Amino acid sequence: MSSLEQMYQQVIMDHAKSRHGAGLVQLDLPAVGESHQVNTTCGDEVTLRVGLDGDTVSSVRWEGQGCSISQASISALTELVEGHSIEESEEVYEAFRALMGNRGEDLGDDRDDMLGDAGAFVGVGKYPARIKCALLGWMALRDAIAHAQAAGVEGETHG
Amino acid sequence: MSSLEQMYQQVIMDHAKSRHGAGLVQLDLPAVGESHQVNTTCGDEVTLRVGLDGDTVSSVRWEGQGCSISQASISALTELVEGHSIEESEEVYEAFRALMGNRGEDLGDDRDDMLGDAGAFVGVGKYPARIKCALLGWMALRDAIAHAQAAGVEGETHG
Amino acid sequence: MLPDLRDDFPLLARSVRNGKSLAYLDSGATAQRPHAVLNAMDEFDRLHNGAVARGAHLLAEEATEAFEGARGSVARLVNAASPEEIVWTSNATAALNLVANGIGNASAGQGGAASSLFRVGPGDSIVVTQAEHHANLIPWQQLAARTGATLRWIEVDDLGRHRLEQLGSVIDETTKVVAFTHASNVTGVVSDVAAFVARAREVGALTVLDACQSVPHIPVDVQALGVDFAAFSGHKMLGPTGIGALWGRKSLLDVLPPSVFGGGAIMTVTLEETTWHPAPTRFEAGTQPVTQAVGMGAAAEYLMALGMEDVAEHERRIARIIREGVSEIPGVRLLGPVGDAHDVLGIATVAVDGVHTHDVGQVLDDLGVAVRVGHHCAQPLHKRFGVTGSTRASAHVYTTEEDAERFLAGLASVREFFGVPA
Amino acid sequence: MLPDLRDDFPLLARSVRNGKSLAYLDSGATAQRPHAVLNAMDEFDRLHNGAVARGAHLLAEEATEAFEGARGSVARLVNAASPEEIVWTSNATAALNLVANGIGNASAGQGGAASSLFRVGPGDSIVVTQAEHHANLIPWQQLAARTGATLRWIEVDDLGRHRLEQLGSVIDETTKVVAFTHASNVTGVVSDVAAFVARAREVGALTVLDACQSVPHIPVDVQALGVDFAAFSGHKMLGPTGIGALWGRKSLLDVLPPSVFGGGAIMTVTLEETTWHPAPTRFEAGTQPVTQAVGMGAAAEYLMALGMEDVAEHERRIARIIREGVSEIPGVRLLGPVGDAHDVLGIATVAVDGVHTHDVGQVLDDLGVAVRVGHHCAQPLHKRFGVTGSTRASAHVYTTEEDAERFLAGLASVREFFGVPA
Ligand SMILES: Cc1ncc(COP(=O)(O)O)c(C=O)c1O
Ligand SMILES: Cc1ncc(COP(=O)(O)O)c(C=O)c1O
Repeated sequence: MSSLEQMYQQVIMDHAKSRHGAGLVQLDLPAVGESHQVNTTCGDEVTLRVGLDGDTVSSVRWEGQGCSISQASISALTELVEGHSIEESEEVYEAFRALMGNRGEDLGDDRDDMLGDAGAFVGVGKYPARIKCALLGWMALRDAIAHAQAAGVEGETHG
Repeated sequence: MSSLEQMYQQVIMDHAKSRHGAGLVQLDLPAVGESHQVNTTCGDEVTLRVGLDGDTVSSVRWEGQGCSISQASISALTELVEGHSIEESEEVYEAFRALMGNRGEDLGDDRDDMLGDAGAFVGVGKYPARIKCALLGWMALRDAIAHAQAAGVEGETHG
Repeated sequence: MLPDLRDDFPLLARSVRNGKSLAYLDSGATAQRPHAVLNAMDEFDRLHNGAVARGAHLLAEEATEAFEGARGSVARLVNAASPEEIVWTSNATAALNLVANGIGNASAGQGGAASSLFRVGPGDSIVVTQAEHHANLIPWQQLAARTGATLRWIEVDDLGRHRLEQLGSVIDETTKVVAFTHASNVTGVVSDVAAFVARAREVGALTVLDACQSVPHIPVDVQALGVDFAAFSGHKMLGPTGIGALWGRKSLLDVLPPSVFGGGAIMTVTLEETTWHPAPTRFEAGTQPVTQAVGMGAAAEYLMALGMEDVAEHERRIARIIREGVSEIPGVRLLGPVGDAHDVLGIATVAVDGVHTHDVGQVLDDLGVAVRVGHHCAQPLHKRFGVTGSTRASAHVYTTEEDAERFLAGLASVREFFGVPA
Repeated sequence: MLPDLRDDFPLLARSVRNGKSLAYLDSGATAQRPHAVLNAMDEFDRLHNGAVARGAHLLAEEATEAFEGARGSVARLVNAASPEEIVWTSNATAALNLVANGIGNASAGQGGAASSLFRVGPGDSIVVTQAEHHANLIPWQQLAARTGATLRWIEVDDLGRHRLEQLGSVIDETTKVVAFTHASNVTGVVSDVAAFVARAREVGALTVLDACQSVPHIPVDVQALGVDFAAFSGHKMLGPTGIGALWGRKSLLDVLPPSVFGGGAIMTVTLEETTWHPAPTRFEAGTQPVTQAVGMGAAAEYLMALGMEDVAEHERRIARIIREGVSEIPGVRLLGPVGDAHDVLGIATVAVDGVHTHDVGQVLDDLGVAVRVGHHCAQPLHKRFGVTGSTRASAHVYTTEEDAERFLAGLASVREFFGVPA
């Protein structure tokens, strides 16, 4: 498998097409947060909305334009974190960051399992310029969660 | 004779000390012009006043501070041009410029005679950074003559 | 015709991904440097480095001579009236900002009456074009914002050519500055400079030319062009990074207020007050990019030895191959004039249907073909073409037909790789 | 203690006038470059040159890595909190202007509320010192002129030390910026940074340090110093020309408006409007001095490998020899503290009774001793000392005792050469 094929694994190609969570619908959940992120190298962008139910990331919806890596990565993360706790999503994020920094190698421990489909992005780590693409959605997710949490707290106080 | 000794010939050392024309007195002549020049590399400056009588440079007086090359050069030019026509002073200037551009060699024609004491500055031509020093007074002289001529014309018109 | 010059450029001998030889088609972003340039800089640093125009010693003298000699070389390349019309800057962007910020300072009263010809303010307009690189857009946008002047622009047609019929209406008596590119870094289209200059002169506006993509590739004679200022970079003309140049008419440069202040640029300084040198010194505050000037001078000499007519002819030939080739690849759209256009440089920029430019670039990179992806710092033009990004192949003196063929072959394989239906 | 490093510096092997070996004592103006720096740049140009942060290809990737790696090296040299606190500029002058012009733009309303902490205007004051290089004086003078603020200054005493008792009165509640040098390029006196910072903090003023003469010669820890900004140059710290750096606190850099506009520095651009990146990118418009960054990074690594404590110790030793030596030569006056002062760098600047500095320099040059003559871009300080020019010997890591002795011997011969009575 060439580096290029390692980068564009079938899993990634599939995610780039099916795009889980694509479509910015209204979320009717206790705490909703949104984030808009731009990859300034290329102008790619994503708007991502997250709905929390207590500590659970109940729903992720997004709209974006970008390369197959960025689109597939958002799709994969949507699948990974929906229905899981904020803490778990944070762990997956940390594992994904570690993978990106690993220069094309699997992490070689149980984090590889935790990453599920996102593990297929391993090949991106060989291309520093593309790591930003793979992380764009994650930036949006974490920022949106922070906003949702802030909104939730405010909701409680004022609600 | 080393390059350094060629540059600082006795004639130059003498001019640097005796400084012909030094002292900015009032000039009672039909057309008087003044110029202030600064060598910005070092901050050296000269204020030079010239008095014309028709086409004759009757009097040159100046005040300045600077290195031995600049001071000696002003002194030598004062001696050279006083009592001569503007046209002659312009010819001497052209010869002096040529000498400065000659990389340490005499001009090898009758301009060397025309230059008189100013021919002693031949060694300066080897040191591009010092050519400005030797030319400072000449810049002031030509500028002052231009001012004097303008003042003279004005004097005629309005007088 | 140019000989094969690859051996002059050490970097082109290296191999890239998968041991592939390098097809370098990113010269529009930054060019490679010939031995002649690298050696000139190295020799300067190893033998002649000293403080320019300051020390009293031999090295300072030699450094000054090399530095000013380089200015002369660059002046000759663009046919400036004298070397004093060349101001060293850190890149073309800085050169354009030097003019815009100088005008800004003049507008705020600096430079007094002598600089009043540069004043702009409310009621005045500044004109740019839709084809501009951000470097020749944002400084004017900001100048307009700062002075209260209005920014206007000349649009381009579907092929990226300026709509010259707008010159008469967009440029009017209120116009003080017309800033436009000599050649687009996206489409490669060469502007009709004469038309711009003629209209600008009618209304008494200053003209500022972004010559970043022209000086390295075609003969440029600033006097014949009739503009007032022109900016270009060292690194795109086979010279080093860290240097650029502004050419300007001496009479204008001498009264344009500086906007970067420091040592060397001033006549006298007290704690209260400062007086400036004439150009170019007034703009060259602080220690200058001396080694880089030497490199840029060597690059100018290298290009002049090749002959700019031959350089242009060579690159036009490469462009023809690429432009004709891409038009035969299904699902690939060329931005700008298609086929063998006479007014286009050695640049071909494409959008691939259904494949993002990053992904296109990645496939080409894997094949050893280096191109540029993104918006190439020309977002308004991309918006005009209805795309967010594109993939650009750009040629230089060392570009071969083989490079062009490899680009075309790679491009042809992209859509299949990503499974886009034909 | 430093080993003899002359062999690391190719230029020092050349001979100068009359076949004499070179005693290079003009490092305060510009330093020589070691093989490590020259090779790093040459290797970059020959193997890794590409467009930084732009291309999608291997070279672009390698170039970006080298460029950002260099930023990390420079950050470590001055102990910045992170590499993002280092902004590349073209020299120290540009770095200081970046701050002053940014403040000017903030004062004109740019950057909105986020940048309001930078606003200065009528009724405010900006404080500099009498010891400043023009690069850290004129930008503030011009900023004051532009904004209506008042420029004030701290004087120096007869030995060139700041009159710290003035801090309390000159810096007051109106003071928005205090810009001062870390070390004088004339006297070599190191400023009492802590005293300046303490007073500036009391009144809530920003501090801007001209670290041009300190970073190359003594340990500098920007966090420990407590200033807000610090500027320095590549070419004085054994790196190349064409590059400098501004260090600034990230929180401040992120809201300081840029003053040079172009590609790479912006988030989005329409013809009407532009939004900026965070630092350092917002300040790095256009193609950056990439090769030069690599060189400056290599210089930082070279200095760190030597150890800045040892560098400082070495240069202090040379300074001691020169400073004590000159005080024994009749008719020679040392500008600044005489003898073995603890707060003085490897710089000795003298005025020779009855002989102009140009003439002094010429005699030394003839002996192979390279020094700087003139006012060293510090006219106010020269005025304070009552001289128009002076002759400066300045040391660096490669300076030897022999260099110092040759300077002293030459200096001792000057007055006799010009026939000045003893
Ligand atoms: C104290 C000081 N500040 C600023 C500068 C300006 O540095 P540069 O010329 O590299 O911009 C210098 C050097 O000339 C200096 O010595
Ligand atoms: C048309 C055009 N103008 C300006 C620039 C800016 O040049 P630099 O990045 O060298 O400042 C570029 C290059 O990116 C360009 O292509």
